[in-house]
This record gives sequence, structure tokens and C-alpha cells, in this order.
Amino acid sequence: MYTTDVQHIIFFQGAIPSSAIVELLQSASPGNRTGANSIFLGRVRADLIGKETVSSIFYTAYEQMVLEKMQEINKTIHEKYPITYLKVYQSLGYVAVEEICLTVFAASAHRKAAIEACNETVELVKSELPIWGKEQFAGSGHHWKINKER
Amino acid sequence: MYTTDVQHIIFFQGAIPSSAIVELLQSASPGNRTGANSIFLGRVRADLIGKETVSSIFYTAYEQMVLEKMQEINKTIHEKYPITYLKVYQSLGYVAVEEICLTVFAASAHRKAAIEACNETVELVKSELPIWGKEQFAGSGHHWKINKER
Amino acid sequence: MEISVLFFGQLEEVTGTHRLVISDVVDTDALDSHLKQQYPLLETITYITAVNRQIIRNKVLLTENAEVALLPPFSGG
Amino acid sequence: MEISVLFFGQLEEVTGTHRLVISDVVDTDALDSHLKQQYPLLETITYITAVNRQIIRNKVLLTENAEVALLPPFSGG
Repeated sequence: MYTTDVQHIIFFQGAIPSSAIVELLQSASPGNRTGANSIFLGRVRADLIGKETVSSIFYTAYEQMVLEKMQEINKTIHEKYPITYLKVYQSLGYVAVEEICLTVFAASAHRKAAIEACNETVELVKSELPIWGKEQFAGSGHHWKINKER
Repeated sequence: MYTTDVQHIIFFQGAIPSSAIVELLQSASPGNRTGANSIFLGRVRADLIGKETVSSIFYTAYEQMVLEKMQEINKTIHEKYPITYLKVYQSLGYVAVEEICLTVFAASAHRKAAIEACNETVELVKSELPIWGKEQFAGSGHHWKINKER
Repeated sequence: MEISVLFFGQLEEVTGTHRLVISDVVDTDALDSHLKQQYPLLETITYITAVNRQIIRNKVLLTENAEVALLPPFSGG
Repeated sequence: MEISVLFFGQLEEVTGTHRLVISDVVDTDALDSHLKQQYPLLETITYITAVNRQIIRNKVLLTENAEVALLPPFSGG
């Protein structure tokens, strides 16, 4: 059900545009036996850190390792859930508050598999992929984000 | 956090177009404290029923009761989860195989709330809302769908 | 006293009726007997009953202009 | 024998370096000591180490052209 010659994560320079998500909905799909799509979108929040407000996040990644790790995650998830499709989009560079920095898309015949596969992939993307977000403040200064709160 | 003067479920005649989903992503959002959107899309499957293959579903609803029930569901979910937004789109009339017949969208600051609120709303939409799908076969005949398999 | 009865999904198909106006039925049990006489096929299909868009589990007295609906198993989404 | 060392995120910021080529380090423990001498601020930041894009938990011998990476806590997504 999974292929190893395909890239399971796509990097975007800057925010992920809604046009990319529409394309995902249209082409990523699914064949006529797919009844469920579960989608997670991560957006940059105007978090308050001390007295400073986040205005954007600058993302960097160890890209080659991300690709290899994502290959493993894709294999794990396909083996665990009867899904027909799994794809991850991740931003690199600057993403402003409210914009989309992460997209996880899973498809399956019945909803349970797509929902659980999507959720587990979101967790694995955040815990396993070597990607870093530098939170830029509205004023000056920055803060290195650390993933924890679900 | 929830309002009672707003319609929490929108009916579409026929399939839900991706343009409606894009609009949801853009406007439904969220304010700058929203970090997570969880979205579920239901699509019509070409299920095999006996020897017949489903080619479309014709949806009807007890519309006034759906609106009232959805009001209650919206209240329940907002009380249970710290979400900033919840919306449901449901098709009426014919929806062909592969097309989208259901959209559930939830937004929150952190991902756990949006994901759980979206999942629970999908379950409640399927178990509590008086909506019926008549599965039309590619040949002739039809079958009345019953929600069960997750 | 008049009430209206709505049939949905497979029940609408089987009865050939979407909406019916009925006089002089006291409660939902009496209504159910009346409808099953008029449409014997109702015996063969599972459904629940709503009065004024609230699902009822026990007999309910019917008042003027009550909207009763017979609801087969849901299959939305 | 040459190996390369990659710094990411806060480590890149603190060391002012993204990539470094180093000769004659036998294993990851020796490399770690060497790097901490060169960049004392490394002592103050949590990180894990990957060799050829595999995270290692114990000392690993380094071979020609090994790609070592120092990875601070992830914050993708």
C-alpha cells in the first residue's frame, strides 16, 4: 500500500497556500473506495512569551534526515492502519501568524483509520522530525520553540 | 464561546465543492490565537452491496430538526472542549462517488481540542442528526444506507 | 384537533407519503396503531418517533398542531 | 579521516556555524569533547546526536565522511 519511491513530505517556502490544500483534496484523493479524509492544519499562533508576542515563525530543517524519517513514519502508519493515502506538508522559512505551517492528510475507506492515522502522524511529525521553529517577536528578539503541548 | 444565533450546519445541494472548503479555511478561521484546525471530509464510496455497486447517494433530511439538534451538539462540544470554532457542512440531494458529502471543521489554540472536538462531532452528526442516504446503484435499484461502521 | 405526521427516508418510500394530517388521535401510541393499520409495511421497518422534533421514548399526549415524525435509522454524513 | 558536523536550530545560532569539517576524531564521544572545547556554549543547550541521519544513544565509531549532526529539541509542525 505504500511506495518508497515517492516523497511523503513536501516542503513549502513560507506558508502553505490554500491552493496547495485544494490540490491535495482533488488529486491526492483517493479512488472510489475512499470514504474518509482526515486533515490536520497547524497555524502560527500569536503566543505571548513573557511580554513579547510572536509575529511569525522561521522554520529550518535537517532536510535529508526529515525525508528519511518520514519514509519510516509513512511505512509505520501504513502498516498500522488500512489507509489509502498519507501526505505531509511542512513550511520552511517565515510563516506569519494565522498562516498554515503544517498539513497532514490521511485517506481511508472508513473514517476510523484516516482519523487515527492522521492524529498519530501529527504526533510523529512533531516528535520525530528534525525541524526547528524560531518564534520571532513583534518587537525584536526571538524564542526557540519546543514541541510539547498537545 | 458559542453563539445561538448562528447556523452551525450548512446544507449544500449536491456535493460540497472544494471552493466552499477553501472559504472555510480562510474565513472560518480563527483569529491569531488559533493554532490548530482539524477537518473531516466524508466522500461517497463505490461500495459493493450484493452484486451492485453504489454510484451515488441521494440525501434527504428532516431539516428543521437537524438545525435544532446541531444547535445542541454545538453547545455540548463547546462546553466540553476549548475550541474557537465548529462548523458542519452536509449535502442534500445527489452526490456522486468520490465527491464530498460531509465536512466537519474545528479550530482551537492547541491541537488536542480541535482533533477531539472534530472526531466527536463526526460521531454525533452520524448518530444524532436525522439525515438519510439512499445509495443508488450503477445499474438500477437502491439501498437505504445505515450508519454503523466507523 | 389536528396533528401532522412526517415520513422520512425508507418510510416515505414505503408509505408513498411525506406528510399526513390526522384528526383526533390522543397520544403517540394511538397514532402508531392508526398508522400501522393504514400502512401495514410500517411493521417491517425500524423507526423512532419525534414529537415537535424531540425524540420520544415513551407514549406522549398529542396537542393541537403537534408535528410527529417517523424516523428510520439515520445515515447522514 | 574527515567527517562533517552539522549544527541546527539554536545550536547553529550559538556556534555561529552550520557545517564544520573535522579530521581525526575516533568516535562520537571524542567529537563531543572536541566540540565543547571549541564551543563552550554547547554545554548549556540540550541536544541529541545523529550519525548519518540515525539518532545514536551511545558512543559510535566514526568512519570516513561520516555526517554527524547535533540536534536541539524538535519544534516542527
